[in-house]
Amino acid sequence: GGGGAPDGRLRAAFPTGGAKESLDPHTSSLFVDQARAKALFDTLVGYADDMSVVPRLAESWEPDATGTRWSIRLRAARFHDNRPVTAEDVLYSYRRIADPATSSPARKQFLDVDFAASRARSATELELVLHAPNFEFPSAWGAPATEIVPARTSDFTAPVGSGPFRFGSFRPGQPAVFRRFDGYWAGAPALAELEFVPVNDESARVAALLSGQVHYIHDISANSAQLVHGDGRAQLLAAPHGTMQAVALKVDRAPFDDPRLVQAVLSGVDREALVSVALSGHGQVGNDLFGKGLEHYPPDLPQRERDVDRARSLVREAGLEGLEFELLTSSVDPCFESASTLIAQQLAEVGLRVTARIGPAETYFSDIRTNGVAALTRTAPLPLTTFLAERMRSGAGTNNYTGYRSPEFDGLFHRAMSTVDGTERSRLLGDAQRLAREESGLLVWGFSDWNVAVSSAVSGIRAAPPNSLDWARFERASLG
Amino acid sequence: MKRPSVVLGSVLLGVPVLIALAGPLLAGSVQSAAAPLQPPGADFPLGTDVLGRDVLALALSGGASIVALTGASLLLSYLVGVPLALLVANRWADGVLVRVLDFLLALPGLLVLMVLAAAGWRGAVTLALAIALLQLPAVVRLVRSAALAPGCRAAVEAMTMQGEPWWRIHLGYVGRCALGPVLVDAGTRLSLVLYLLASANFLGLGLAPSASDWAVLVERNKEALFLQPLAVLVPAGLLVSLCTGINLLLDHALARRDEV
Amino acid sequence: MAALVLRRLVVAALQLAAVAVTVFALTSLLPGDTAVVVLGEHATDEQIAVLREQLQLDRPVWERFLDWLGGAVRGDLGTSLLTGVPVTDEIARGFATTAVLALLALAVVVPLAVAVGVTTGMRRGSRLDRALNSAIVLLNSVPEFALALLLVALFSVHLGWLPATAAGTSGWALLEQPAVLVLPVGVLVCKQLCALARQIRIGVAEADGAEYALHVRLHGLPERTVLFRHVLPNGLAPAVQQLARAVDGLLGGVVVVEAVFALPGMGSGFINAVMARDLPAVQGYALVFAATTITLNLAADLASHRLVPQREVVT
Amino acid sequence: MNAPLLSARGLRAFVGTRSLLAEVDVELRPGEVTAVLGESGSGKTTLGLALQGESRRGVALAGTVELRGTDLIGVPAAQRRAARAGVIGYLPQHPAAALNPLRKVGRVMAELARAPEAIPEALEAARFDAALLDRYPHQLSGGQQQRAVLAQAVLNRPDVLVLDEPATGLDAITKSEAVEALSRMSGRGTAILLLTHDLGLVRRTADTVLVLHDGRIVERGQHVLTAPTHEHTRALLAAEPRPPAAADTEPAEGGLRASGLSKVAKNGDRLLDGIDLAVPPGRCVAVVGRSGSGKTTLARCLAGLTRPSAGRVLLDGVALAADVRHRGRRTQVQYIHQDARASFDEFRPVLAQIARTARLTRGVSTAQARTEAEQVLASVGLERAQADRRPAALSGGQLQRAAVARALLAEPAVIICDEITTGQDLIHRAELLDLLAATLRTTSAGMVLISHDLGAVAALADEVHVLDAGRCVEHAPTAALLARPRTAVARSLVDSADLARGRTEEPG
Ligand SMILES: Nc1ncnc2c1ncn2[C@@H]1O[C@H](COP(=O)(O)OP(=O)(O)OP(=O)(O)O)[C@@H](O)[C@H]1O
Ligand SMILES: Nc1ncnc2c1ncn2[C@@H]1O[C@H](COP(=O)(O)OP(=O)(O)OP(=O)(O)O)[C@@H](O)[C@H]1O
Ligand SMILES: [Mg+2]
Ligand SMILES: [Mg+2]
Repeated sequence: GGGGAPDGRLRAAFPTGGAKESLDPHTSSLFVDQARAKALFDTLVGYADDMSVVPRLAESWEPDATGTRWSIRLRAARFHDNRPVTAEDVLYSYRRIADPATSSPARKQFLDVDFAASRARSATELELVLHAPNFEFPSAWGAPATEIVPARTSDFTAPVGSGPFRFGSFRPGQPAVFRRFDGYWAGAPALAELEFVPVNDESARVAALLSGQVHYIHDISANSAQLVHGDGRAQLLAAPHGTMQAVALKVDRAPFDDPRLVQAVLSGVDREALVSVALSGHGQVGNDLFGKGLEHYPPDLPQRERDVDRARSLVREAGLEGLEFELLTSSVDPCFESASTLIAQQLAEVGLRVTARIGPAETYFSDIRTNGVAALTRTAPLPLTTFLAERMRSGAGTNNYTGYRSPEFDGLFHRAMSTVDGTERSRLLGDAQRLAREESGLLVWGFSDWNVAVSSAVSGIRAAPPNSLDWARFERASLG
Repeated sequence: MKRPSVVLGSVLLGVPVLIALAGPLLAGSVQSAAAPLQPPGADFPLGTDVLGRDVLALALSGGASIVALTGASLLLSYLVGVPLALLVANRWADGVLVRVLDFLLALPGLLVLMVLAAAGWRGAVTLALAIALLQLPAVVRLVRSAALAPGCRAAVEAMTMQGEPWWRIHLGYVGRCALGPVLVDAGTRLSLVLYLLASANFLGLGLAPSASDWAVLVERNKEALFLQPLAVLVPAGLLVSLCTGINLLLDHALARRDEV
Repeated sequence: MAALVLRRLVVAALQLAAVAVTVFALTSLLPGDTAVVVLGEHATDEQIAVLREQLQLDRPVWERFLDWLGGAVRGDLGTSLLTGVPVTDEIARGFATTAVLALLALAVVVPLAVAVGVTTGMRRGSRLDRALNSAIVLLNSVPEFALALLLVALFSVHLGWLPATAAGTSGWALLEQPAVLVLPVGVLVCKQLCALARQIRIGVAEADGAEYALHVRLHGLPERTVLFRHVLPNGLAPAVQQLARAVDGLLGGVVVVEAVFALPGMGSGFINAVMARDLPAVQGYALVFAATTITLNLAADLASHRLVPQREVVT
Repeated sequence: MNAPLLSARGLRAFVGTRSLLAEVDVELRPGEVTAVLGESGSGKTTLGLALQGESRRGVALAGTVELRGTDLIGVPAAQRRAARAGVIGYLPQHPAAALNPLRKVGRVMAELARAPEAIPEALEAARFDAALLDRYPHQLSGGQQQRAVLAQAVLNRPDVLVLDEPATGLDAITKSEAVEALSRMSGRGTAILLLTHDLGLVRRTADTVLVLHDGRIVERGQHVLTAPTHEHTRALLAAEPRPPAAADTEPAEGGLRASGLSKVAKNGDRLLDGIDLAVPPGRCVAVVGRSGSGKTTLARCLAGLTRPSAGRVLLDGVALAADVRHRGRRTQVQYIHQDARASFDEFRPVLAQIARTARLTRGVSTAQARTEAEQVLASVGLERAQADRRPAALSGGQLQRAAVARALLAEPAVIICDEITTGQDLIHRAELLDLLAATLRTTSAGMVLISHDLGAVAALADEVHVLDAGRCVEHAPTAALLARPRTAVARSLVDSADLARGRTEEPG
């Protein structure tokens, strides 16, 4: 096998998108893109494990009283070509992201920004102006694909960033090699080199790790995690509160427009069993709300337990005994198919006849927006407010998989976002979530652990949920 | 010829067939009732699979459908393909049909299956038909090539002059001459079709992915190969045994035919 | 002769055209489009609409097909919707990997199949025959992924003799790291061996009983010559067709092996293109596959006819 | 007398309990030509094979065959073949089967030759044209195939030569040349075993003669031809074709008519060149010519088995399709293949195959068809028990007769016989010719008789066409042609034929 890395090069295996990759951080959509962007670039803020923001390039920030005008002060940092990171660079980057032509996944975070009114006050100070009050705006600066690039950059074949590693070599679909950037503002990384190796198949990644070909493997299933766990040559890094696993019941159409049926399903599902089987126990039970463990998650919610009798009587009440419906599923997530099978089996005991229907993985999330009445879905950690804004609000459009529309919820959410006081904001968000929990049709049955694995030769990497600052941070890693 | 190959073949074929036929009567519940991927123990003699189902019960109940479906697709492709090849082989050798089949061969099968799944034709019958159709060109080409030399024999001429209908000459005599390669092909195509059927399940075609079919089980438990090997190896072993047994018996039958 | 070749070329062109139309139609029948796939899980309708317009996906299918066809006739297969790279470049990339695998596998499997086929065919019913036959049938019916994973587990993870994956190496560069290729080629050989060897076996067994074989043996011709010049060629027509299928399969990309060993070849390239509804790329791959298939079929037909010279009398 | 090269003692061959050879003792001595005579089915081919330690599938051997100190029967196949390789040369009765269809004959010859110089010598001895070396077997005529295999047999100057019906495919001229070559070889010390029906050949070459009857040697010695003692031998030597049926009736209208038939082979050779031929009902037209002159090609064109490059074939004034498969009634023109064995389905019993004709042409029941087939088979001297076997278990002559029976059963308008007497002893030959003559008389069938056997031609044919290199060089009534051949080819054919001498010469 490959053995250690005498040259101090850490090799990290990621699934990649083949030839469609680029190093443009603003269009990155896959985890490997994010990881590479993280190595080459930096963002204004990062997310802690609970998705609260922590300063990065932004040293400090403050809103005005209306929550529409934000002043940001940058820290002293340099790009790889030794130019300082300035307010102009930040404005350029955000404009570029908001430009529809860039087609950036982060564009929606900046839709409310009034770029005409925003400006750089000095090299290290800038002011961003919003059309509407938003006291959670800093979350936007840490979202994926919001990296700061030098102003006027449009070619990313050999990009220059301010991240811990500088560009070495890269071709789409092939390995990327980056080198240590000694001028990194947070201190130069320990590694001399970092290589991203494309390995799409999960079992191949595990084999590559165990045989010593690579040092870090991204994203492995619960079963592989178990395998790695039992092997002395590698170490499993499992971050709890990883990915939300849920069933979206479409409440805007029959039969789930009947709240009794929604309640029946919520009561009829055995979340414990799902976690122990579909996730092989590598996860936590959900409580029909996104964001367990994140900032603004309502405290002291009673856990929803399975109640077959209640479910059955609700079904009977609604006159829907023996109702047949299809539960859409696919192989997008390794646990989907087991989960759908189990849910079908559990709901059969409630008197509902559910058939799992496999859909094509590649278009799955767009298919379930419009098709069917019930579908499995999942969401990686992101700030709770982002989730509520994008998935629950009436205006959220297509990402609202359950078709939930509630003026009451919208009002609570809007009030929360315009509230200066953090505690009050949290309370309002909590109310909104309690409401959504009953009505939105989202059945969150669990949270799967987020598994990566590293070779035992690697130190300095800790388990962290995806999208968080510490996930895929190689600058602190070293090869022992 | 040499009894050992018959004995070995019969045992290898007999075990899976017996299980396929009688298994469903003996099998317990195939619902997921326990933790997934448990090693063999008192409750579950062969452990559980990724869905927490009893591997023993699954193995017992999962033979019939896959064997039937595979048998149906294979039979269909040979029932159509062999006559087609024999009747076409020496008539319009470069004819339209062969070109059409070549076109079919050149179509990516995966795409066809995906479109079927997307269009909602997901039933077992559709699947068997589709797979038979996808096998057809290869079967026809093989049979055709095996029939080339026998088709030129003086015996064929003599039968023609006797007034024997041409289809009878080709199906009967030429077909018999080409039987060896055809049976050998069928024997190896068997495993191809088995796994093709299984992977079609995961495109949403044919059997449900939660079905207890052997081939589906193998695919389903892929990732557990090292955690609970039995969940893969038991169904795979039954399939391997089935294929090996059939091939050995075919060999024996062919050798017997040549001896007489 | 020239007329025959010309005719076959015209027919081949028609077949390719038919494949192109059908594949285009089939791909367009699949739900979703590139815009949806590229933007993924969190896309908004607006983003999708923008991208659709950029990729010209809002134009009618037949219009796009005619465009594509116009280019294809001039030898321009268009650019991939997904990557913006010319389709030819993209295919060329995967082709190198696939070619290395296929050629190596063939270089092993053909002589091996001949050896096994001849050995077993000449000793039909013997213990050796039984053992070898059971072994190759067994290798053939073991699920490919299981075979690959078990080999990796044994030789890479457990013994550490061979690399588990190509880990980023691809294309012709693979030849500089032969160790990487041992396991994938091994799996391919195991899967292809059975059909080929068994066709050779039955051909040999049937030709071995023929009078001309006895005749040259009576003359004391060395057994090797009898085998390779007299017996083997006579049962070979079906094996040649089988070989064509094997080559076709290998050049069409071997999805499982490519996945398990992280070798980005034509198989995964095509699947990615289909998954992404990347019509130009799908078309490009389908055309290359179809051209391969048609060429191989032609070659196999010519070889088959060469193996049955007495056919000229019949026509 | 010198020591035998090969000696067989108590040689037996049997199938199950049926005996094909019983207690045969044979010794082959250097320089001596031993001829084995015997009626068709008497076991000659079986003996020829057994003397090499070989046997057909299903046939078991017992006894000893000693060749240079090795018992060919007692040892394993590989050892046996090593012992006899290059020592015994063998010409099988059906040479076509001994030629690999995929290999050009010259290539195989080169492989078999121990020394390259041996090839021209062998070609010369077998009268095989070196220009044909570059051909595949199917591109050779029946006689050429036979000579190709003969050339292989004599290639390495074997000590022992076993020749099974070596003269069947040869025209009279070639045959006389071959006789000389054989004599030369035996003069050099080769021991030759001739298995044949051809009395002329035996007379001219044999030093000693064995007579085989039902697998037993009933008589042996130098006297056999001149003073046979066994009654079977006498019967065998005496049988005679009847004198030709006088063609007194005027030829009827209609019948088969071919005009301007030409055939150009794929390689550009002209095999037939503008042949015209008329076969009125009830008449027999013979086609003679040297081996390779195009007789079979002509017959196949008539039968619709080979597509002529030009010309057409009419039956009763109606044009027949060039391809028999497109002809309205395919049974109208029956062609009996030169290689009778190849024309049978190897998997089915001969009787069943023959019965199909009746079933297909006349739609009779299967049982009725069998009965009819048995009757016709009986008329050519085949018993039901024999005909119920697969072709491989019948002798060459038996199959030839079965093929004739199959054609007759179709009650065709025209019957084309391609060398149907080559495998027959005199008794069966006479029987066969009688049957055909009767057919001509009693039905209105026309007949094309292709034969090197001018005796048969004389017995049956009304007129004769002489082919040479694909052209018809002479065309005359039989008697006229045999008496006064006009062209050189015809003359040499008639002259070389031991028409008068070979067949009718009285013993003594
Ligand atoms: N397919 C072919 N291609 C080229 N030449 C051929 C082919 N078939 C036959 N010939 C040649 O045509 C000539 C006539 O062959 P044909 O079989 O008609 O002869 P024949 O008169 O029947 O001879 P025989 O008495 O030996 O049977 C021969 O010289 C033969 O070599
Ligand atoms: N496998 C077999 N089973 C039964 N009978 C057989 C078998 N093989 C040959 N015979 C019979 O043995 C007898 C001798 O056959 P053989 O071929 O030796 O005759 P032959 O003397 O060469 O005749 P011909 O002159 O017609 O060639 C024939 O009657 C034949 O039918
Ligand atoms: Mg004989
Ligand atoms: Mg001839």
